[in-house]
Amino acid sequence: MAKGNCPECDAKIEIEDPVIREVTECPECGAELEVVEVKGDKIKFSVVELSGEDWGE
Amino acid sequence: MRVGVIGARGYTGGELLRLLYTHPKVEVTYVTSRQHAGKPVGSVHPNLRGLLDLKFEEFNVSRASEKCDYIFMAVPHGTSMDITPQLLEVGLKVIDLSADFRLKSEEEFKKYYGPHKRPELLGKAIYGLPELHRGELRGAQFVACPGCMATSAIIGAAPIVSSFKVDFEKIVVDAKIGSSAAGREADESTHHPERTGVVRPYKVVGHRHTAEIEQELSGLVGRKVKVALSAHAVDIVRGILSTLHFFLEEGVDEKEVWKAFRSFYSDSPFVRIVRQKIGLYKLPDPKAVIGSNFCDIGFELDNDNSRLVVLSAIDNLVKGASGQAVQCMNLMEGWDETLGLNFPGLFP
Amino acid sequence: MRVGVIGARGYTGGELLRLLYTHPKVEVTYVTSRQHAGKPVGSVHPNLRGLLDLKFEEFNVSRASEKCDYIFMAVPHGTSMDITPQLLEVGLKVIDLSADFRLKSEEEFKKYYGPHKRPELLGKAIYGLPELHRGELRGAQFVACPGCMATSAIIGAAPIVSSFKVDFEKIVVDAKIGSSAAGREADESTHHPERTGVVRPYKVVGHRHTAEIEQELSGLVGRKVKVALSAHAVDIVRGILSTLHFFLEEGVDEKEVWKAFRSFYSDSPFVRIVRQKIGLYKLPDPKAVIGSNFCDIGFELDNDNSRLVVLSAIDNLVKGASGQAVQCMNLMEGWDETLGLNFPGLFP
Repeated sequence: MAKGNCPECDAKIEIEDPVIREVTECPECGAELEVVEVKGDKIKFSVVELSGEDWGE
Repeated sequence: MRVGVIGARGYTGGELLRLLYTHPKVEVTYVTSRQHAGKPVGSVHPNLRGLLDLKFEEFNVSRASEKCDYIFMAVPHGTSMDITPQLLEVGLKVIDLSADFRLKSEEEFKKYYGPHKRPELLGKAIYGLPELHRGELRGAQFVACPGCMATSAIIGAAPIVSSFKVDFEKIVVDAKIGSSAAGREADESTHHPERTGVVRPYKVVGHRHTAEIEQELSGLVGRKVKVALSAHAVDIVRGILSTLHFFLEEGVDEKEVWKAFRSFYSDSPFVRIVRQKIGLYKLPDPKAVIGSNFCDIGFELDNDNSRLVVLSAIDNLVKGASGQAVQCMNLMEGWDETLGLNFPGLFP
Repeated sequence: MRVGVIGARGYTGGELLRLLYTHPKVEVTYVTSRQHAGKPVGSVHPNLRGLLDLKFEEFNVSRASEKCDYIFMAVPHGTSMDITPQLLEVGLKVIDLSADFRLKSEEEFKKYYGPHKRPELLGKAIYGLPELHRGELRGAQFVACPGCMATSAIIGAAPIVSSFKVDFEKIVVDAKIGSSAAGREADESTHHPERTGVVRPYKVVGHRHTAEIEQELSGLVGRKVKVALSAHAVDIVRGILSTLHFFLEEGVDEKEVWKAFRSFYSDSPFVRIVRQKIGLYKLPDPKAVIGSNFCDIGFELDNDNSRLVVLSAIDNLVKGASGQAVQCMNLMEGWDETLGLNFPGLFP
């Protein structure tokens, strides 16, 4: 089980045998994250930019 | 006098038609909507059925110039900047309800709305808030009407920032807004089971109207006034209540606040000061102004926190948009400011 | 374990009965209401019909002591101070939902509620906010539950005032509240045509809950924390959203705020941090917690104004009153804090 932190809210995220470019969602803030680096059991994520939904703008 | 409404499909467009229909000095001669071209106005605005026998048309500059003296732009931001310049060029008077020409600074515009296609026109329009720009509106040719939340916040704040020493860096504006302010486009967030019963903080920082509120208040006071704005959607259709929190840097008593409000708005027929000792509606509440062009303002002094709380209530579609546009037209033509607008709201 | 509810006619009384009915370790043995003595509980609380075959009785200390181990006081302020001391004297455990014993300072009490009849008992009750006083609640005998608005404001503010340098003199709390918070007494202001569709600023300064919010936050931080509170009635029945505006005196980034919230509430099962990138309910909204004991908290950073906005949403009858009271009982008995409370709200 590899671990990393969400770049947006610093939540701890665990993924079983992560794959580069795999996309997951942060369980706490819902940010869409992409696995960009895996070193041993350490994962590095980057945020997949979403088109900002602006309800009722 | 002949008037046209461009982009009349939306709620502000429909509200303009409602108000113009009963205006003694104008006739609506031209109404456009890309989506509903060829259809009668009443099919889109049911309250106008059988009253306004006009059909929507596709927009065309020469038709507009041939059929109208005045044009109200009720199109979304970004569209107006394409059309309005063409109308001005053919000598039409334009009252723009979009945000495209409200701001004087191109940079501020870019920050909130993205790049402007016709930056050279910024600052050319008069900011259509009669309570602050009555003189300049007389005889004006091009007016940009304020945003709905900006209208209620500015009217509430103007007398205070120009009369009292407050912390100009820490003015909180906490706004509660009805669903009609989000416009006619339906999406997941306006789905009835999702929209009913919410107290939904939808734009808690960086709300677009911050720019025009700061522009107008800073202009009034002659120094930078910052506004910390937060907007919430609440379970009403029409109506905005802005709650403004000022931190006082000098002792102020109630009479002085009354005086500041009264003198600032002595010649503003649509601003009512509401601060009653008895009754249910002691302080401003949108429910008391729905359907009218009134802006009710009131206040309370909080000595424990040397805080002054101002309340400002409007109907976002009337004083916050279409009613204010008609009010501007009256001033541009030199007519009585209240012409066609002097009616009470619906209550309860 | 046998429990009684004194003054069970009101909405908080009814909500207590609803929650206690499904609580695995308690049995409701005694329910009083002066007005409805002799009537079955279901005649006053229709949701309980056929479920709780109990009749209201007149209050009587010996009956209470004979039939119960725990008593929930759901009587108005001012009444509890007459009855609660008698219950304590006969060795009953009391959870008081009124304001009578929340404040430690007699002077503060007098300022907001008038003179206290039993001032010597002030400070004897544990302030029933588990998120701040979990340890003290274990094994406690006398608990005073917080006000509904105080609950949502304190839970929102606690991690911020204890983690960051903010202007402690200028904290604005702008609350939006449902009609059930005003209680069961009908009057002109709660008449449906008058209460529907309002955004009514009803207590804009000097709201009673200011005292307990300041008491708890100042106690937490070890210096005077002032709170500038304003309350508005909005068109929902259950629910409170508190919007807290803090002016930062040091740079703060989003991760630090997340961290402050997480660490402060790491052992608080009923506090959820809500700050989503996607979806309709990105930030706390009472609609997402109605009927549950959750308090959703979220935030946004406003760098332009060095402001931190915190949102805190609860159901005023559950986490803001009866649910919190049951949560306190669980802790007093050393049970799992979520016992009988671990259910989701109703949605939509």
